[in-house]
Amino acid sequence: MTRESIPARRLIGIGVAVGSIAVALLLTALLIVAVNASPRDVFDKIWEGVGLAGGRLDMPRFSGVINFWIPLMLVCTGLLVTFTAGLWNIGVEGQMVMGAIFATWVAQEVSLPSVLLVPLEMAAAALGGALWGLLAGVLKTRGGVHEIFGGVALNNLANIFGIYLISGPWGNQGGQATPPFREEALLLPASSEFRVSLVALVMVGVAFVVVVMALRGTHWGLELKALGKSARSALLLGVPTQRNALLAMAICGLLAGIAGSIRVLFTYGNLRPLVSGGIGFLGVLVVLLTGTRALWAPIVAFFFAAIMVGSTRLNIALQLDQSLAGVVQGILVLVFILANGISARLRARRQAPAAEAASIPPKEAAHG
Amino acid sequence: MDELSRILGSVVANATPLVIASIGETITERVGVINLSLDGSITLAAMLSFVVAYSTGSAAAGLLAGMLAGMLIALLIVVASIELRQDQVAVGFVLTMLAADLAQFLGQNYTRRPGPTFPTVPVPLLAEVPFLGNFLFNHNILIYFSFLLLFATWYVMYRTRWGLALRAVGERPATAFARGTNVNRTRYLYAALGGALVGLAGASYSLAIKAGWANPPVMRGDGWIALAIVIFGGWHPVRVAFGAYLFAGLRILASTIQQTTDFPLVLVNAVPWVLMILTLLMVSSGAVDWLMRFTPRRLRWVVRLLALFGVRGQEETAASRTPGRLRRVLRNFLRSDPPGALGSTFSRE
Amino acid sequence: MSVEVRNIHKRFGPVHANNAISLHFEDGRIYGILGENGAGKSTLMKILSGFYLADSGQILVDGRAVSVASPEGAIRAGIGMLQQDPLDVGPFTVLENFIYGQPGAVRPDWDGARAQFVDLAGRLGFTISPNTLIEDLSIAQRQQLEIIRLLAFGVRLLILDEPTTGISAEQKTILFEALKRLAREDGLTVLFVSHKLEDVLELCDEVAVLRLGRLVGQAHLPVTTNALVAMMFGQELAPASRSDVVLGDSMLEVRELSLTSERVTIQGCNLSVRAGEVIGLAGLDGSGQELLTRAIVGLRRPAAGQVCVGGQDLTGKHYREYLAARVCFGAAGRLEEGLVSGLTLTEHFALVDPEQGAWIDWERARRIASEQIAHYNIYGRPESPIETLSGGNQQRVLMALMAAAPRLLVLEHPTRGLDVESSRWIWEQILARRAEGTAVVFTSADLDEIVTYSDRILVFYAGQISEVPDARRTTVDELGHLIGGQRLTKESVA
Amino acid sequence: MTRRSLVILVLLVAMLVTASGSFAQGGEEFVFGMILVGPHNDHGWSEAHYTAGQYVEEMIPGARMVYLESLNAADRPETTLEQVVEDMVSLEGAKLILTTSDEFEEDTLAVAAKYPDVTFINVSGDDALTGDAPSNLGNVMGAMEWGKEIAGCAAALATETGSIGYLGPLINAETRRLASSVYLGARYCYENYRGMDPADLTFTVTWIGFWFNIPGVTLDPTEQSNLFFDQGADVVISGIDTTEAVVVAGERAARGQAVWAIPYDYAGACAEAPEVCLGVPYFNWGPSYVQIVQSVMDGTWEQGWAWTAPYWEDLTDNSKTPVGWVNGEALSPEQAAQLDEFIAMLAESGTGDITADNIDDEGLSLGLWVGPLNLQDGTPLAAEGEIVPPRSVWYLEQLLEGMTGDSSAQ
Repeated sequence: MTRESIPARRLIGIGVAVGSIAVALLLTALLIVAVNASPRDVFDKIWEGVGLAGGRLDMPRFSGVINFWIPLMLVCTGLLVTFTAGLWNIGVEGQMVMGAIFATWVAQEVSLPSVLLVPLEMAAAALGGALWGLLAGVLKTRGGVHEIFGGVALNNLANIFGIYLISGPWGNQGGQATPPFREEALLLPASSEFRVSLVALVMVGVAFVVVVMALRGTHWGLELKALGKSARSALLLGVPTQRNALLAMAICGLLAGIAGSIRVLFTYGNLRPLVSGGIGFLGVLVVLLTGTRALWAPIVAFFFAAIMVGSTRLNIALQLDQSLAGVVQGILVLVFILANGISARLRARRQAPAAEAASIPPKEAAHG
Repeated sequence: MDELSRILGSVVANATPLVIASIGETITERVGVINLSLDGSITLAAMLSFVVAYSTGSAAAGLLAGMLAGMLIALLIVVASIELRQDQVAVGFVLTMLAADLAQFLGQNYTRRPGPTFPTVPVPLLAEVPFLGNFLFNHNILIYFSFLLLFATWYVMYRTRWGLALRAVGERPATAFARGTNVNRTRYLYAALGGALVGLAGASYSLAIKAGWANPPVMRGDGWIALAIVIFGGWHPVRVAFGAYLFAGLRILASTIQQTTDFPLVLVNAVPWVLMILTLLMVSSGAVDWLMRFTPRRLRWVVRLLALFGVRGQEETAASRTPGRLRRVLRNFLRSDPPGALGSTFSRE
Repeated sequence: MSVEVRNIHKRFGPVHANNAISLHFEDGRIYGILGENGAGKSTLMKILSGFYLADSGQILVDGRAVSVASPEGAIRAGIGMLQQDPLDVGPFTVLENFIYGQPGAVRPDWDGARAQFVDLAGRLGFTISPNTLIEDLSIAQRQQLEIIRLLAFGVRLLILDEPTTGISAEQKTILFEALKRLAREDGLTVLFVSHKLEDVLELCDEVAVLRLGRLVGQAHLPVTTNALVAMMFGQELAPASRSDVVLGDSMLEVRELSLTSERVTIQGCNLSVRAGEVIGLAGLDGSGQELLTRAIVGLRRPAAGQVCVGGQDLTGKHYREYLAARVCFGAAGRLEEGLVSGLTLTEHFALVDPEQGAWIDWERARRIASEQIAHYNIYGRPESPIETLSGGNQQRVLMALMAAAPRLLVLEHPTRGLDVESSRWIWEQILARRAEGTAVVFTSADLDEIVTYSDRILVFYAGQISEVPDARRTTVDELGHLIGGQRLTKESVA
Repeated sequence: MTRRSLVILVLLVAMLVTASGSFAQGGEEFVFGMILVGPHNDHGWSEAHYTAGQYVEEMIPGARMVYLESLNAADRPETTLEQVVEDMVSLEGAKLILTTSDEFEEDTLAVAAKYPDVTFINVSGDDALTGDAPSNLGNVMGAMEWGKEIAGCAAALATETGSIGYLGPLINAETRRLASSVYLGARYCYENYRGMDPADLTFTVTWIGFWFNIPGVTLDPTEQSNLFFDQGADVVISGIDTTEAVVVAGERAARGQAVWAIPYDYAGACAEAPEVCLGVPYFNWGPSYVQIVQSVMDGTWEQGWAWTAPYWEDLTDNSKTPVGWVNGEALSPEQAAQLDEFIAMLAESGTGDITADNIDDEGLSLGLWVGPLNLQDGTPLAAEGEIVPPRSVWYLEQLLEGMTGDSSAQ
C-alpha cells in the first residue's frame, strides 16, 4: 500500500468538510427559496431562537438548546454502544417512550421525598428502556428478526401503549396527557435564568465519559468492536456474541429510558403522546455523522439541538414549517456520507495501480 | 354476502399501495439492492404527486412526478453503493428521514385540498358479477394496474431471459458477469424500476386510495410494513402480494372487532405491529424449530402449517416429500432465503 | 481452431502473476497446464477467458488478434472456461441455468432448450435432470452442466480449472471420457489446469508448466513424472517426514453422535482421538465433514449422542465452553470466520489474551503482537488492519491466535489458497503442536494433503462415514474411489 | 484534524457569519399570541382558531397575531409551551396568549402563574370553573352540543339505510357528550320527521384512538370511513379533527353510491367534497376572540369560564355565533326545510351561555338532553321530562343507551 502524505490527507479532509457543508447549505437555501422564503431570514431567526442574537447570550433561550441536547445526547451515547456492536437500534424511540412510561408509573404511584423519588423514577425508566431494548435484542438473537424491523414495530407498540395509558387508566379529563406530576416528582431547573436540570446534565456527562472509556479501554469494548465488525469471527475468537449483543441493546435501552424520563420529569412534567418526538431517530443521524469518533457526538448533537430549537422561531416569525430542521439535518448527513465516498474514490484513483481494493467488505444485509 | 364483498373490495383497495411498493422493493432487492428508504420515499412521492396533480390538474402528471421521485431516491442509493461504496442501509436510513421531512416541508402549503384523483372504472360486465364484482372489478385504474403488475412481475421474473438476468445479478453477480450481464447496469435499471414503483405506491395513496395530502401524512409507517412484507413473502412477487392482502385484511378485521366485542382499542391499534413481529419471527430460520420444541406434540401440525410460509427448518416442509415439477414449483415458492448478494457490491476482480 | 497467447503480462500489486507467457494451442488436442498453487496458471486462464484483462500481450485465434475483454467476449471468440467453483446460480433450475446467457428472444424457447440440453447431455454421457435445482447438484454435476452449457455456445476451446478437486473417481472417469471424445471426435481444444500429475498424465496430449509466473517448460506426453516434478518445483521435493509420535490420552470421544442439516444426516458416529493423533476427514464438499468438525467444537448442536473433550462431557454446551476446554478451531473462510476485518493485529491479540483484565493493557497487547509477528514470521505490523495481510499471513495470524497448547485442534482446509511455502509452514506448526500432545482433526479437499499428514483417515460420503483401514499406506487414488462412494473391499485395501 | 472535526468547525463559522442581531419592534400594535396544537391549515380544529385570529386582526385595528402551529411532543419535541410563550412575550411583545387546546391546559396553568402581566385563555379547559386558575387565566368553549344535535338530525333526515357511523377520536367526557348529542339529534329526527321507529336506527361509534390520524398508532380514519360504508352505513359523521370521512364519501359518491358525510370543526370543511356534505357543525371563535382581545386592550378583561351558546337568529352569522351550522350542498330543499324547523325548535329551548356562575342553575338547557335518558349500561341519567344538569353533560361518564360502541378505553 502506498501511503499518502499527511498534508495531502489533510487537504482532502478540508475539501470534504467544506464541500459537504457548502453543498448542504446551498441545497437547504434552494429549498427555502422554493417555498418563497429568504435563506438569510431563516438563518437569522434560527440564531435568534437559539438565544445567540445580538452578540450576547440569552440564557433562558439558550437553556432550551441544552434541554433538548440532554436527552439527545443520552440517546447518542447509547447508540454509540449499539453501533459499535453493529446493531441498528432504531428501536431507541420506543425505548425512550417505555422509559417515560415507567417513570410516570413511579411518579404517580409512589409517594416519597424528592431525593428518593426522583432517583427511583429514573431507575424505573432505565429498567423500562432496558427491557424494551432487550426485547428487540432477544427478537434478533433468538428469533432472527432484524433489529430494524423489530425496532420499528416496538416503537409503534410503545407509542400505542402510551396513548392507551394517557387516554385510559392514567388519563385526566382531556385525554391528551396524564395529570401533572407533583412537584417532588420532578427534576428542577438550576435557576430561573439557567433553566437546565443539573442532575440531568451531570448524568449525561457521566454516562458519556463512562461509555466512551468503556468502549475504548475495556476488553468488553473491544469485544463489542469485534462483534460489530464480524459477528461470526468474534464468536470463533471466543467473544460471547449473543450476550454482548443483548447487553449492548440493554445499555442503549437503559440510556434511552433515562432520556425518556427526562422528557416527562423535566421537559413536560407529565406523560404525553409520542413523548420521544423523534429524538431517537435524530440520535441515529448524529451517530451516522460522527461514526465511531465518539468525541464529536456531543458537538454534533449540540448543533442539531440548536437547529431544532431555532426552528420554533421560524414558525413564529416566518411561518415556515418546523420540518425544515429535519431537512437541514438530513441533507447534511446525506451529503457528508456521499462526500466521504467521493473522496475515498478520488484517493483510490490516485493510487490506482497499487490499489488492491478500496472495496469495503459488504456489511451485513438488512435482512437477516 | 354483499357486505363481505364490499369489505373485501376495500381490503383490495387498501392493500394496493402496499402491493405496489412491496413488489417494487422485491424487484430492487432481487438485484441485490436494499432500498430501506421506503417509508420516506412513499411519503415524498405522495406529496409530489399530489402537488403536481393539483397544480397541473392532471392526475397522470402527478403520477409521473411521484414515480420520478421514487426512482431518483432509489438511484441515489445505488450510486452511493456502487460508485461510492457506502453502506446501503445507512444511506437508506438517512433518506427515510430526509424524504419524510422534505415532504412535510415542501408540502406545507398544500395540505387538505381537494385535487384530481383517479376515478373508479368498473370493468364492463365483470363489475356486475354478484360477489366478485365489488370485490375485484369495481375499482380505480391503479388497482387494476397492481393486478397486472403482479402477474407481469412474476412472468418476467420466472419466464423470461430478463428475469434470469435479474435473479442472477442478485443471487450471484460473478455468474451474471460471466454470462454477459452488466451487473451494475442491471442494478441501476431494476433499482430505478423498483423505486419508480415505490413512487407509484406513494402516488396511489394521494391520488386514489387515501386521496389528498395531509400532515401528518396518512401513509407514514406503511413503508416499513412493505419492507417487512417483502421478507415475509420470501422475495417472491406472488407471495409478497399475498402478504400485503393478508395484512390489509387483518387490519380491517381488527377494527371490525372493536365494533363487535369489548376488545380494548389499544390492542386493535397494536395489531399491525404485532403481526409484523410475528410474521418475521415465523419466516426466520430457527424460529420454526424453536416453536416446535415448545409445542405439544398434538399441536405440531399447526406449526408445520405455519412453516409452509416460512423457512425449511430441520423439520422439512411438504415440499421435500412432493416429487418432480410440483416440488420444484413449491420449493421456489416457499423459499425464504434472501437473494445471495443482497446489500453487497460487485467488482470485477 | 488454434489459439495463441503472446507475451502475456499480468501484475497484481507487487506480484508478477504472468510474466511474458507465450503458448500455442492446436485443435483436437488436450493440453495440461501444470504448476503449483500460485504459479500463475489460473491467472493465465482467466485472461484467456476474459475474466481478467492482461496488462500487456496478445491473444490470437486462428492467427487473428482478438480482444477478449469479458467472459462473454471470450465465448464469442470461442473460448469458454469452467471455473473451479462453477459459476452458476443456486436457486436456478438446471434448465434456467442452461438458458441464462444464451442469446435469443426475451421469452426463451423453453422446450427447444430442454431438448438441446438433453441431447448434449446424452451425447457426453452425463445424467442430469433439467428440472433439478442447482443447489441440489454435486460439484461434479455442476461442472458437467457448465461443459454442456459452454458447448451449446459453440465453444471451441474449453478450459477446465482444477476440475478434479473434490469429485469422485467415477465422476472423474466420466469427465475424462467426455473430454477425450470432444477432442477426438469434435476437434475441440481442451486446456486442463491442474497440479495433479496423475490426472494430467492420464488425460493430456501435451503439457505446459508454469512456475512463479513464468512458462518453464513444455512437453509432449508421455514424459516421466520426475521430469514434470522437476519442472514444477525446480527441484525434487522430499516428502514430509512422518515422525512417530507416542499417542497419549484420549482427547476427544464422540459417541453415537447424530447430526442433521438440510442436506446431510450423520447417524451414530463414533470417534476417539488421542493426543498426538492426526485425523484427516476426506470427502466431497457437503458430505458431512463440516457437520462433524462443527459439532466437535460446539458450533452445532447434535440431535443425539455425546461429545467429550479430555474426559469432560461437553454435549450441547456452548462454543465458549469448548474453547475453555482448550479446543481450537480454524474455519475455512478466514476473514468470514476467524479474523475480524477492521481490527488490527494488536487488537486481535488483545481480544484473545486470557491475561487481559477488564481494562486492556495496550502496552502488553502491542508487545505480544510484536512477539507473535516475529515468532510466526508474519509479514505485517502490530497496527496493520488484518484485512491488509495476504492469505498466508492471515493463516499465520490465525495459528498465532490459537491457545498455546490445545487439547484438540480442528482445522478446515488449513492450506486452501496458500502457496507451497505457506502450506508447508502451516503444517510445520500443526505438527509441532501435535508433538506436544495435541490431537488434530482436519478436513481438506486436497487428497495429497490428507494422505500425507493423516494418521487415520475418515471418509465421508453422503453422511456415511468409513475409516480407511491403514491410512499410512493408502494412496490418493484409493481415497478418490472412497470419497466417490465405492465401498471398501479387501482388494482395494490391499 | 479529522474531516468530521472540520465539518463542525465550518458549521460553527457558518452560524457565526449568518448571525446578525437585528430585530425590529412594532409601534402602536397589540400583539396576541395563538398556540395551535395542529397545522394552521388542517381544515379542522386548528384552522378554525387560526381564521378567528385573522378575523381579530381584521376587526381590531392594530391587533396583530403571532402564532405557532403543531405544538405537540411529536411535531416539536424541542419546544415546550413555556418556551413559546417566552418567545412570543419577549421577542414579539404579546400581551395575550390563546392556548387553543385541551392539551395545553396544564401547561397554561403553570405558565400563567409565571407571567402575571399577560392574559391567558385556554380553550376547552375548566380551570376557571374548578377555581384552580390564577386570575390572569380564563377558559372558553363553544357549546358544540347544539351543533352536534343538528348534525345528527341532518344525518337522520338523509339516511336511507337507517345506519349512521360516527368516527370518534379518543374516549373522554367531551367526546362522549358530543357523540351522544349527535345520537340524540339523529334519534329525534328519525322519529319525528322520518316517522320511523328510533329503535331501528343503527348508530355505531368507532374510536380511532386520537384526535387525528397518527399513522401506525391510531386506526386509519380513511379505512374506518370505508368500513362504515361497506357495512351498510350511508352517513358518516366525523368527530375527529380532520376531514377523511367527507373525502371518502365523495370518492364513493363518484362511484355512484348514495352516501353522505358530515365533517366537524371548521366552516370550510365541506370543501373537499361538497356534493356529499350534509352540512358542518363548526366552531366560530372570532366573535369570542374579538371580545377578549378588545377587553384586554381596554383593560376590562375579567377572568371567566364560558360555554358559549349559538346565536340562534342566524347560525351562519360569523360575526355573532360562536357555534355554527352551515347546510351542505347534499341537503335537499325539503330536508333543509325540516332541518330549519328542527333548529327553530332547539332555539326555543336555548337558554344562552353557560358560565362558571350559572352552571348549576336549574333549567339551563342543552336542547335534547332531556329525560328519559339512560346511560349505555342502563343506569338512568334523567327521568321523564327531567333536564340533564349541564355539569353532568360536561362530565358525561358513558355513551347513551341505544348507541353501539365503547364507552371507555378499557
